[in-house]
Amino acid sequence: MSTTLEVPTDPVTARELPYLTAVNEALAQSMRADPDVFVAGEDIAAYGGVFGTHRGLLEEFGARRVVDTPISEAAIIGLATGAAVCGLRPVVDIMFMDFLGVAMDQIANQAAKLKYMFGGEATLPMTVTTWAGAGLSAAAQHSQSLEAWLCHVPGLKVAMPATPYDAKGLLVAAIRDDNPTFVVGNKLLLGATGPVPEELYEVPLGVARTARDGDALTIVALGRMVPEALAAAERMAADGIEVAVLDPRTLSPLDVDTIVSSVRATNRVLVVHEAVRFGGFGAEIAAQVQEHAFDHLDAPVARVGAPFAPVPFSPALEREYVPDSARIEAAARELVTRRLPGA
Amino acid sequence: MSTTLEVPTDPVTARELPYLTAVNEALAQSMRADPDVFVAGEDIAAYGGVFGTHRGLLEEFGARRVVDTPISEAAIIGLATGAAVCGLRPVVDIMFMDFLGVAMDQIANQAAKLKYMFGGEATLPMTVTTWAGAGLSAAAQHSQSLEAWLCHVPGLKVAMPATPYDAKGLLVAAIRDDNPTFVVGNKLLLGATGPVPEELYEVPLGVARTARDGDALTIVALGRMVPEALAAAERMAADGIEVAVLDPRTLSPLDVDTIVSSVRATNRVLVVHEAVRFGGFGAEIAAQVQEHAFDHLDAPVARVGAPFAPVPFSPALEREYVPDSARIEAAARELVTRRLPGA
Amino acid sequence: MAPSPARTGSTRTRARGTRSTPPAAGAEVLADLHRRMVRIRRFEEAAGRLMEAGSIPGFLHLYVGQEAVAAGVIAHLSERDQITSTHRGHGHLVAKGGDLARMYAELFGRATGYCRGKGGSMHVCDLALGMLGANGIVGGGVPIAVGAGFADWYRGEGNVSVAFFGDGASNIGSFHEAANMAAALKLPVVLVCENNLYGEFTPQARHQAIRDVAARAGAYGMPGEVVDGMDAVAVWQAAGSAIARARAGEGPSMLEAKTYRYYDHQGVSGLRISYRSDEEVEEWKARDAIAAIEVRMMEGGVATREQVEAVHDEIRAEIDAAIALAEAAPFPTPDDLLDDVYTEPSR
Amino acid sequence: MAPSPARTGSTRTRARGTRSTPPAAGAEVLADLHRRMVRIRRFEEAAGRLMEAGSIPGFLHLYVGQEAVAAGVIAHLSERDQITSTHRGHGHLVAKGGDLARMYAELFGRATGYCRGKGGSMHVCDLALGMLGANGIVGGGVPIAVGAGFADWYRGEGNVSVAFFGDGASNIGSFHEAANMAAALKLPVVLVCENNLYGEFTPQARHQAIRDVAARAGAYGMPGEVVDGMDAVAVWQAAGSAIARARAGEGPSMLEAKTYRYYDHQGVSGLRISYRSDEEVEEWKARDAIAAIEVRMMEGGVATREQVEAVHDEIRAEIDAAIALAEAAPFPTPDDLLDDVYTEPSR
Ligand SMILES: Cc1ncc(C[n+]2csc(CCOP(=O)(O)OP(=O)(O)O)c2C)c(N)n1
Ligand SMILES: Cc1ncc(C[n+]2csc(CCOP(=O)(O)OP(=O)(O)O)c2C)c(N)n1
Ligand SMILES: [Mg+2]
Ligand SMILES: [Mg+2]
Repeated sequence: MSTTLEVPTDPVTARELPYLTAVNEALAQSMRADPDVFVAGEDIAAYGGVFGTHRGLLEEFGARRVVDTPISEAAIIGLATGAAVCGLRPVVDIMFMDFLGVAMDQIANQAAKLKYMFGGEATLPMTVTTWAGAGLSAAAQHSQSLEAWLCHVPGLKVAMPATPYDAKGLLVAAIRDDNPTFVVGNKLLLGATGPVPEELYEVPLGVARTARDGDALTIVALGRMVPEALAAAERMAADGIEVAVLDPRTLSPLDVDTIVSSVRATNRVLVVHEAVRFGGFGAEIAAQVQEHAFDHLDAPVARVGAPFAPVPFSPALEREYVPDSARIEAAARELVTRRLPGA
Repeated sequence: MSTTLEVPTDPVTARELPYLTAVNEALAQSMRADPDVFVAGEDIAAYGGVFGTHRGLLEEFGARRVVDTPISEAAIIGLATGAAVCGLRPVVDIMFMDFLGVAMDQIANQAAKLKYMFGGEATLPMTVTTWAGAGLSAAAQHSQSLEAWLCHVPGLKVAMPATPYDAKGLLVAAIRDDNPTFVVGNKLLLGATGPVPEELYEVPLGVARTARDGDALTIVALGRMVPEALAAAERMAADGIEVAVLDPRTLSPLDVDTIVSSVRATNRVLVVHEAVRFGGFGAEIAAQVQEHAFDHLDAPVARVGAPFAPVPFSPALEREYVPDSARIEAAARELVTRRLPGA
Repeated sequence: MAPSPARTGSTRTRARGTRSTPPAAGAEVLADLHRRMVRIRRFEEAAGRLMEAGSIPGFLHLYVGQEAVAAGVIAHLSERDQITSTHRGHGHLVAKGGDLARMYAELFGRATGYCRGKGGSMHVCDLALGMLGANGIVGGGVPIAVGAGFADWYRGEGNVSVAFFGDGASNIGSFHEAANMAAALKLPVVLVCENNLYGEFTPQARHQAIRDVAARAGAYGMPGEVVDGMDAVAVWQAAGSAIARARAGEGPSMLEAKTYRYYDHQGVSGLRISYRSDEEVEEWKARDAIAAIEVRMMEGGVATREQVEAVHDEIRAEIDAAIALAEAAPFPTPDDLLDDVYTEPSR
Repeated sequence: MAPSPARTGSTRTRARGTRSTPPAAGAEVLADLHRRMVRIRRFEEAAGRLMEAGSIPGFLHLYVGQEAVAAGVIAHLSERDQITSTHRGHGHLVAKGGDLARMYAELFGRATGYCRGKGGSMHVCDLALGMLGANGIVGGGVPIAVGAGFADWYRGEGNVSVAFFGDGASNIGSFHEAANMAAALKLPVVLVCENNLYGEFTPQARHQAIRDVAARAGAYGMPGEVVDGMDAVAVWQAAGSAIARARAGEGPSMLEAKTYRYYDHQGVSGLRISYRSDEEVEEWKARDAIAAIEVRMMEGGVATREQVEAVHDEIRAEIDAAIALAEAAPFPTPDDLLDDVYTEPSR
């Protein structure tokens, strides 16, 4: 794609939109801007997507560019891959992130690797939207956050927008990017509102956002954990503890520099994601932070994530399972009170 | 399964066997010991497995217990899952670990989660053998080490034997374990020889092994990186630097205690795996080590892994890509010479 | 698409010589099918109400309209025969003799539920009854059924395994791999497609270029048959021969039942867009399987209207009792959260 | 299994009215098919020798024996038509006009290879020629071909996309999903099964319960045809009508060519066990496609023996030159290692 779109300078004057509408607008505006962009997925045409993300697209762009597919996630990724290699700019939807398993070969062995295996000859300007996250009593197969699988695959980019502003801007950037890029939305965020400029704009991939400044601790939070971390930070601020909250926005490539400079100032860091903690992407962040900011750390990098179990169905269990602002706050408070080694 | 088998007390008197034969013996002896054990996979019956791991099994146990399957990795895992739920003890083979992507849903959403989703009712005594690793100019789709995907999935166990002794013992343990367990072998290790007792024995899952003692540094190495780390350690020993080499043997569950106690003695740790470093399982080990041994670390936990690219074909590139003892040694020497913070 | 009896009930491909005239369904069979169907219907309608009332969290895919399929197939199975199910799985468990109180308790997320509250609607199961679980992944259960069928074959005790799946599911890779594997290994498996004409909101014609999913049977070298899924007796007859074939070691078969779900894909109503016409829904409801078998029973002198009503009353009472029991049950506690991830060694 | 001409060449299912008598193959067509086949054969035999001599690292799946399929299908395609290939992919790239020196260079792992040494035998490709790559994952290329076919359909310029796959690959999920999707979306795609009777070392009868993979076409609602894969003209004729159908917007078709690989699954020989009989190999070799077309050309007066020999000589020289060029080429350097993972913004 051509030039980077400007990031709007005055987001304050922007309209307030729900995350869902921001996604929808990113799709519609991208399709208006580029006739090579098409969308495909299960129930995204006539039905507008089970979450409503694709509403109105069929009516505006017609059945050639808004394509209902069979329930065939592997072929959906293959459809995107083949079309992208041939120069189109597909944006395909995998309804729940949990379904990645069905398509993992096409994702990791085909889309991600074609360019490299072909010595650079191929270009794969494709985007996959998918919907992660627990909290809806949707049980173990409809609630997962599997970004760690994708981040371990060279050739893919992975974004995880936490705000409506970023949902639009990162999706636009993904669509305009020439690499297979996953935009991992969160089902529980779809109703969250925030300022969203009307124009077509990009939030650049690979640039973290400082969601909140602070000096006592840095929380690096992914996706839906960003608002939870902010809530925890607010409560701590009431006690005079100012916590910085960083939102990497893109996990691969990861903006390590922004994280590390924050940690150099706060000397303590807590990494938070909704995914299972063990083997989660937080481990990579933790490993890099201690590597690059070792001499600045006053305490080990702490992590909050889901326990080592599938997502349970019963609300009575699920609320114990999914990390939230209370659990973040507890971990954060423990971290800021930890004494220095030897002190 | 019944009681734990004894770990042979005097492995020194054992025969020397290649890793390949150790695997074969584990399969044959397990089948002899338990009529519910069967093996299935692509070309494992008449052909004996493309790597020879299943040679002779068809002749001894017949076509009911040694089953050639179509090229259908998802159904191979499903075959194991359904048969295991019904009380058999399947040992299925996924020829190259790279093919996991094709079966990832059956692995992560079905086999791994059935027990939990069913509130504990199901038991899944199934084993998957699979073959990882680069170094054979097999290119990007036949050379990967994807253990990080599996380790992030609650419900699975993951073993990665580095010696013939462990190849037999861990595979026997996996077969006798009542959970879906992956035994990830390495293609380049198949010819490596070492002592292997004749009797049926288990190496318990979840117990790390100290492959070498040392006080200057702990190297935690996975799979084929264990012999590479040992080679690096030997060279450093010539300079009077004694490096401990730990082989976790099982990645999930991970024997954190053994790693942490070693680190408490050496104060420095290097984690090494063949997989891509970014988002690899080494990040989890690094994150846990700095968490549990923070006050003992004289340097950040370092990691050696493959760079962020698919595995290249040309030997000229592949040898630059795959971590080896030289790269391990370089990282290890850098780590032992790193000054203390503020020193 | 309107229901077209001419399209259903006809046999497409069939194994040569494996079957003669289907056995007639006697009074006992009719009563059995009727009772299974009514239990499903009442279970599901109550579940729908309970969801609307807020007692059931998460997703709920109701089986109402499709009862003849579960009843007609499962009537042939013992507890030693296995089934795998789908996201729309309550009907299969009810038909297999599931404990209704434990089912409701699971739907409510209670500790006494089939999955101790961990699974919910999409994962109800009863391994003791040979019900290997509903499944949240479309097509996810089919390979598992083949694995169960492998165990049956391995043990050679004449048990069979049945996989239920939808028209939409017939497009996913796992279905294909499993069907082919069952055929290649000649396993005692019956693949039952519940073709309710839609995968979610997408009509069959948009998701596949064939009319009969059973046309896929030939692709695997197994017999396939299309049956009227609104006629429990027809399903019972066709399933009987497929299951007998499997038990006899003659390998897998595919059975496609043309059927219809009365409610929305998920939940009861609240359709955002109307993807099917009211007429279509009404036409199918006019062929309701329960109403049809009741007419048949009454016209055949097998049961009086009062006897039929009595079944409904009895089941209603059973349902009420089950709901009451489930509603009184405790929720799981945080202590349960990390149980059941692994089987601990019994050493 | 002995080759049985009676089994091949016959049409199984065919779209009604899409085709009349196949066009006769004139002298030009015969010469073209012959040349394509000889180039593949000579390329592969040299590759086999080079591997045995140690110049080719990694895996090498030779196409020898199957030349009629690549030649007969690809003769209909322009550079704007796309193909996806398999692990046994050299023949497809040679037939599509691949640069032999760049192919050898890739097999040798040199910087001047098609993939700059990053892909090797299993990933040779030439996007400019519409060859979207060999593929190391069985069935991996089929969905990609459907994606390419989607792009053709999207642009409406009459281009088509062809997926080659093996008998073994027809059992994997991605094949099924892709075939169904091509049919549901009515894309200009042709699915060409090269049934060489084995998936690795497993005979077809053990991996599927059908004799003709083309029997699967009906499962997707597309026409399927079986053709003698040792007869380049027959393949050319059958492929011609499937491709014409796709170009005309009538949707996908499946073509199954019964064929045979002369060498081992991987490499040249060195079979650990004999999974096929010498007789079987000899019977198929007796029907060699190149020998057959040469007889046909000579008997038909289209070419003299000398002219035929001249083709061989010419191609031998071309091969020798390509090898020499490739052998002189440099290996990639460590600096190249991390190139080509991502497309950098051209901003
Ligand atoms: C692999 C996968 N893809 C998509 C979904 C979302 N989904 C749930 S039910 C369903 C439709 C299934 O259609 P069908 O198989 O016909 O069953 P029906 O709902 O009609 O009973 C879809 C797409 C899923 N659960 N799993
Ligand atoms: C998903 C996957 N499973 C298994 C393999 C290993 N493998 C490579 S080629 C092959 C046989 C393929 O058979 P077929 O499709 O008939 O092609 P042929 O080799 O006969 O040309 C197998 C099993 C693979 N590459 N990918
Ligand atoms: Mg349906
Ligand atoms: Mg083959």
